[in-house]
Amino acid sequence: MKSEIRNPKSTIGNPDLSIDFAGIRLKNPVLTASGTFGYGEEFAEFVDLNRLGGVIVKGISLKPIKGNPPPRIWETPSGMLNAIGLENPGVDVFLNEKMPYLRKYDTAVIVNMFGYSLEEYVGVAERLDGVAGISGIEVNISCPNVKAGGMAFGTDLRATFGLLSAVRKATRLPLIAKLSPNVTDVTAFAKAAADAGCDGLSLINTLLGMAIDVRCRKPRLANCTGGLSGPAIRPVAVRMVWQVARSVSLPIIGMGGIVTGEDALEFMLAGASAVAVGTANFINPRATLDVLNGIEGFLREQKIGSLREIVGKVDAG
Amino acid sequence: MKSEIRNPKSTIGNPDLSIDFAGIRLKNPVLTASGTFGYGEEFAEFVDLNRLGGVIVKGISLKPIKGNPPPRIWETPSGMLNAIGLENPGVDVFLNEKMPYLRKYDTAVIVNMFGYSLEEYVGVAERLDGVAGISGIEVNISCPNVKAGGMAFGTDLRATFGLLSAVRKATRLPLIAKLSPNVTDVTAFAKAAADAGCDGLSLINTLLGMAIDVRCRKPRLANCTGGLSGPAIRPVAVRMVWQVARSVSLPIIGMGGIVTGEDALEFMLAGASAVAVGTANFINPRATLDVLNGIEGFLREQKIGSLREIVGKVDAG
Amino acid sequence: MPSNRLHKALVVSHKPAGRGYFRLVLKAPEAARAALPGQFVMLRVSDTLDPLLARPFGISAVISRTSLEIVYRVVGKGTTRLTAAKPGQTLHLLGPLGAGFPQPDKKTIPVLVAGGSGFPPLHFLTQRSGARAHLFLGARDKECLPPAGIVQSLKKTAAKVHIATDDGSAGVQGTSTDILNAFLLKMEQKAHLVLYACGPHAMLAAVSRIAAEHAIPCHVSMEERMACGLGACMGCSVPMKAGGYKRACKEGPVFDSREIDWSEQVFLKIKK
Amino acid sequence: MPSNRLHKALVVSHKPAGRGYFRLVLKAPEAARAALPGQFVMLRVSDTLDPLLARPFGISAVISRTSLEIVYRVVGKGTTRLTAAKPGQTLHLLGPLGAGFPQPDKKTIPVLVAGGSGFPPLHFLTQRSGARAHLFLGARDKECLPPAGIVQSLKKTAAKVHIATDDGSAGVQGTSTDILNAFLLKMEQKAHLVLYACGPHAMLAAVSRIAAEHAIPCHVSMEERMACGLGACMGCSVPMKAGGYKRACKEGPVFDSREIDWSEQVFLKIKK
Ligand SMILES: Cc1cc2nc3c(=O)[nH]c(=O)nc-3n(C[C@H](O)[C@H](O)[C@H](O)COP(=O)(O)OP(=O)(O)OC[C@H]3O[C@@H](n4cnc5c(N)ncnc54)[C@H](O)[C@@H]3O)c2cc1C
Ligand SMILES: Cc1cc2nc3c(=O)[nH]c(=O)nc-3n(C[C@H](O)[C@H](O)[C@H](O)COP(=O)(O)OP(=O)(O)OC[C@H]3O[C@@H](n4cnc5c(N)ncnc54)[C@H](O)[C@@H]3O)c2cc1C
Ligand SMILES: Cc1cc2nc3c(=O)[nH]c(=O)nc-3n(C[C@H](O)[C@H](O)[C@H](O)COP(=O)(O)O)c2cc1C
Ligand SMILES: Cc1cc2nc3c(=O)[nH]c(=O)nc-3n(C[C@H](O)[C@H](O)[C@H](O)COP(=O)(O)O)c2cc1C
Ligand code: FES
Ligand code: FES
Repeated sequence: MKSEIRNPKSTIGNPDLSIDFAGIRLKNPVLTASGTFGYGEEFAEFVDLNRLGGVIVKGISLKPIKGNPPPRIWETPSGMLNAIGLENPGVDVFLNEKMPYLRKYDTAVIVNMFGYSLEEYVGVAERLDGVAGISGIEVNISCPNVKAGGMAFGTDLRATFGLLSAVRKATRLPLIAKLSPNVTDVTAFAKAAADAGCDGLSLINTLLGMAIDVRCRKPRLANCTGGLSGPAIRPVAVRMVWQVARSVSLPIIGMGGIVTGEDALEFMLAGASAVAVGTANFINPRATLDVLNGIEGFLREQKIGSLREIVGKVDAG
Repeated sequence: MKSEIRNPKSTIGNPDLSIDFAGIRLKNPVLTASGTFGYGEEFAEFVDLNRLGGVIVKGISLKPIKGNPPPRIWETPSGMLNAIGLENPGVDVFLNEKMPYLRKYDTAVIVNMFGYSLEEYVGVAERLDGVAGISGIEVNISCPNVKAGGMAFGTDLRATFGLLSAVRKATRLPLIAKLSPNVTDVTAFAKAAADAGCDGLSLINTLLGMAIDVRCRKPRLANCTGGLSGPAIRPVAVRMVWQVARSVSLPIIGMGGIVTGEDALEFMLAGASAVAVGTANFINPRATLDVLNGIEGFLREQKIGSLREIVGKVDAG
Repeated sequence: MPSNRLHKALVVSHKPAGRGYFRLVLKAPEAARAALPGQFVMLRVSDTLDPLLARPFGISAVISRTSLEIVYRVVGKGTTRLTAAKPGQTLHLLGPLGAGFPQPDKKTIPVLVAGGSGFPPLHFLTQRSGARAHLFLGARDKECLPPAGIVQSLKKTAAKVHIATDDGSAGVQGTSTDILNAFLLKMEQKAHLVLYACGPHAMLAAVSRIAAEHAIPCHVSMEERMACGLGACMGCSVPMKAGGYKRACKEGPVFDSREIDWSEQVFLKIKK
Repeated sequence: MPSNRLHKALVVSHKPAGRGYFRLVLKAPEAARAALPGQFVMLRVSDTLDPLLARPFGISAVISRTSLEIVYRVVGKGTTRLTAAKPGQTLHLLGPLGAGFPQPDKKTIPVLVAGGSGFPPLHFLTQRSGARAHLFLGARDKECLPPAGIVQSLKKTAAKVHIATDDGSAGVQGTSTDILNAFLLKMEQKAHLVLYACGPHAMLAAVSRIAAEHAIPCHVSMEERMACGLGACMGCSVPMKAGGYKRACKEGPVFDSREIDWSEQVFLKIKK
């Protein structure tokens, strides 16, 4: 289902930021990018989670994952590399220990998940299905960090379609496919997700990168390569959102280097109905609210009453 | 042919930086990235061209190209977008007006070229073949700026192989394929270039990106999308050079965000035999010499006598 | 390879000049000696990789044998960062760059038209040959005019300064092109008039139209985004009537207004 | 949602401290009040996007009810940039963060071992409970020791400061672990000794081995690369003997040395 901006005839004075995203009610379009906001609790000291459109939690798998050996991160010009290795406590611990906390808040909870096999993906989806307080599932088919992991699915069209079709059967929750940017034609993967019955798309995940310590002659990350995120990748992310929005009718969560409200608006003009703030949370724990206030301030300044007047409205000539 | 570092037993005191790259004699591994150094003349006021390993000139086509309407550039975090549209005076003007100037210098001249059809590529290659003072040809199969241009070739394996095979037949000059980073598996394209008989590889070209002016609601570039270059993309470039160096035996010219000698050494440790300085020339006209001095200083500091001890020597565990 | 255009310029003084502008005085002897009205410099606003590119600024005056004056408006990331530069520190300066205004000859009566933040090169031009110059300044309102100090200095050097604001808060009500047109209509003897204009593209297009109507030669200074400032990146193209493009940093920033394809300029341009 | 850990800290004073270090005094009342030895702060060194991430620094002292002291070594991009911070300006400070050293009890005789730039947290610890503390400092040579001012201050507060340098240019010739070991061997009564160590991983591994040999409890403060400092990015992992990892920024930076899997630490680590 296409995203719908709620009650369009809101007063200019205070713009209506709420939307229906793929069947998920969001009070505003600002979400948290998976893996950059923990399970919400880590940031509750700085951000009233009730003010967020939603929280996309750190990626969850069927069994707990230990993650990669350190070093796991490295700073790059206007960005960072990470090879966390999808460390997470597993779906059971998540449901028993993290969800109860998140349920206390009036915000959408979107669970990012992954597996090392189609069966594991399906297994997690089944466990999440129908759990109170979960608004939707974001399927990470694209995490570039784990050799055995997402990459294989996210960069192979048939595997992507097969995986998402199977996950689709396993849950009635709104299903969002998170696409990999490390492909020749991202629109083909967006179409595959649509054909598989997904309700929405998230893009982009990190670009595969590498950095080397020239004195030690070793990679900066124990895993050799890692995912590049942050403002450095924003132009690539905006381009991919724009391409996908023009080729598929699914609503899009845009992400990749968003630091300010204007950054977020670039994604929305390119065609994203919602946005996720990632790496920016690390440099400013209140980044999500700054982005939200930036969007609201811009709508006021421009006398725009509803996001419907923004989403996909770039004039590409 | 694999790159060979010349007379390895040079004295530590002053390291030997000269190499044979794909049959081209380079007095040092520092080149200029196509399109960022004009035809050399623009920078001769700041850089003694005799000190450079070589000059890779702005892309040349069979007929003059007008280029894209402005605006053509936009700054991004630690990078820039460009959509120049391959503006150039054409191969005849290049040979008659630019080559005579470049011939005056004792530096390798590598001619970057492209076309809008296989025939045009071949046509340019034929015109360049055997011209005095030209050391090699760099084939741009990857420029993301022109819809009708390189992209089609550089992101399709069979088209890439067909194109490079045809160009190979048209010239005896050392042939360097410049690969596009906008692909799922860059090593497959590297292999195609090797199979087509290329002597070396250049990577990376720019990543396809986009930026939007949220107030005008228009792309920052008249062309909508453009090529992302600069330090922002370095981690992606180093990763691709590393992947290709491990999978193909052709020598590599590494480029993408090189600003300092250490940046260059990252590429060489990853497997590049030579490097090209691009966007950095814009922020510092002497960047090529800074990179050269940085490499030389590092070799001295580390008591390394020859580049052979560096190229591909990253310890990836 | 000694270059006389790449300098570590010493910040001699750097102060707010009013109306959102800063006045920056840089010590760069070779540049000061060589500078001509209409030429510009590329200034790196920081040594970090963000902002990455140098920023182009017109030379607003040569205030001593060794120092240049830049007057810039704080509009975004780079100029905001630049305001942090303290006297005593150095900035990487590349210049003087580009082709300046053709030197007015003895007989010439220069007619200068400045819009937005386009006045600095014209301020420099009045310094060099302003005695008989008529200068036209236009802005939305008083607060959008050049800094008071600059207007004063222009009034001192130029024969006359004509001011127009859309809301009439300063000078007459209207646009700089309105009063320019009125001024030219009143003139019988136009033989020695030469127009020099710098400002937003729309204004330059209007000025060049007026110039054509009155058959007066017109030189416009074009502000384009620039990466290298040296003619290498091809990023600063200005569309030509004859077809193709010329580089604002090399063949320009000053062009004969008749050369430029204003249609493309005005309608394809996307710039704040 | 009032947070008491995100502060705009005022730079009160900022001066070179010698031996490649700077001393930075920041006014951040809530942070100063809450700070405990072994805790750290994340400091943004600039508002630009390069360098992007905040930098972690241990709290070296609380010098008033309202101010913290940071002592940092200039080693790269971020610390170089930080040196430009001027008194009067503010820096984004997040903290105090992490779990500090367990408070020594009355009977405890703290034995502190500092290597490299690891002394600041131990300096803070001696401030709070150093009267009976023995402090061991080791370095390649004299110039690699902590700044003279810090060494003085340590000598004032601690019971004794033991110094070793590889080349003997200060203190005895050898490593901090050599003299630590000798010191412990001489001691009959080890019942109340507790080790507190901060420095390079290799040194911490050696110290924890010595602690094990002498059956002395040992708390080590781990310096890991950090992005968020809040336990969210999972970037600062320290491998545990029990398997898996703990976060230096949340469960740490101080750990019981017996918890840590030193094999992985020492052999997998890649850090300058
Ligand atoms: C030849 C020339 C002379 C100039 N002289 C002056 C002067 O004397 N005083 C003055 O105040 N301004 C002058 N400008 C405009 C000045 O360069 C811009 O205001 C400045 O680059 C804005 O940078 P920013 O990062 O603050 O703005 P941002 O909008 O953040 O800049 C983003 C990017 O767009 C470019 N850009 C933005 N506005 C302009 C513009 N108007 N022209 C060209 N590039 C732009 C920037 O260089 C940067 O690459 C001149 C421009 C040119 C080309
Ligand atoms: C808990 C903790 C407390 C610290 N306390 C102090 C202190 O009191 N005094 C002091 O001088 N230094 C301290 N450090 C080390 C300090 O954080 C680094 O020296 C600093 O981050 C280097 O930044 P840079 O940009 O100058 O160096 P660069 O090498 O350019 O930094 C590149 C990246 O690596 C990271 N990095 C580099 N060295 C280290 C390191 N040793 N530990 C963690 N990350 C590193 C940087 O944060 C940055 O992300 C501490 C580190 C941690 C984790
Ligand atoms: C430290 C870190 C951990 C991440 N973990 C995940 C994850 O578990 N699952 C996932 O789908 N994406 C993960 N991502 C990708 C982000 O969700 C986001 O797609 C990417 O970082 C781009 O956004 P940004 O530039 O704003 O960070 C992670 C990113 C970072 C930096
Ligand atoms: C303004 C500009 C023009 C370019 N023109 C060409 C070109 O004509 N042919 C080509 O193969 N690459 C071209 N490139 C790509 C560069 O040669 C280089 O591959 C890329 O910019 C990455 O290197 P960098 O980050 O150091 O700039 C151009 C890049 C820029 C920024
Ligand atoms: S700015 Fe590079 S060619 Fe003009
Ligand atoms: S620094 Fe992010 S979890 Fe520790």
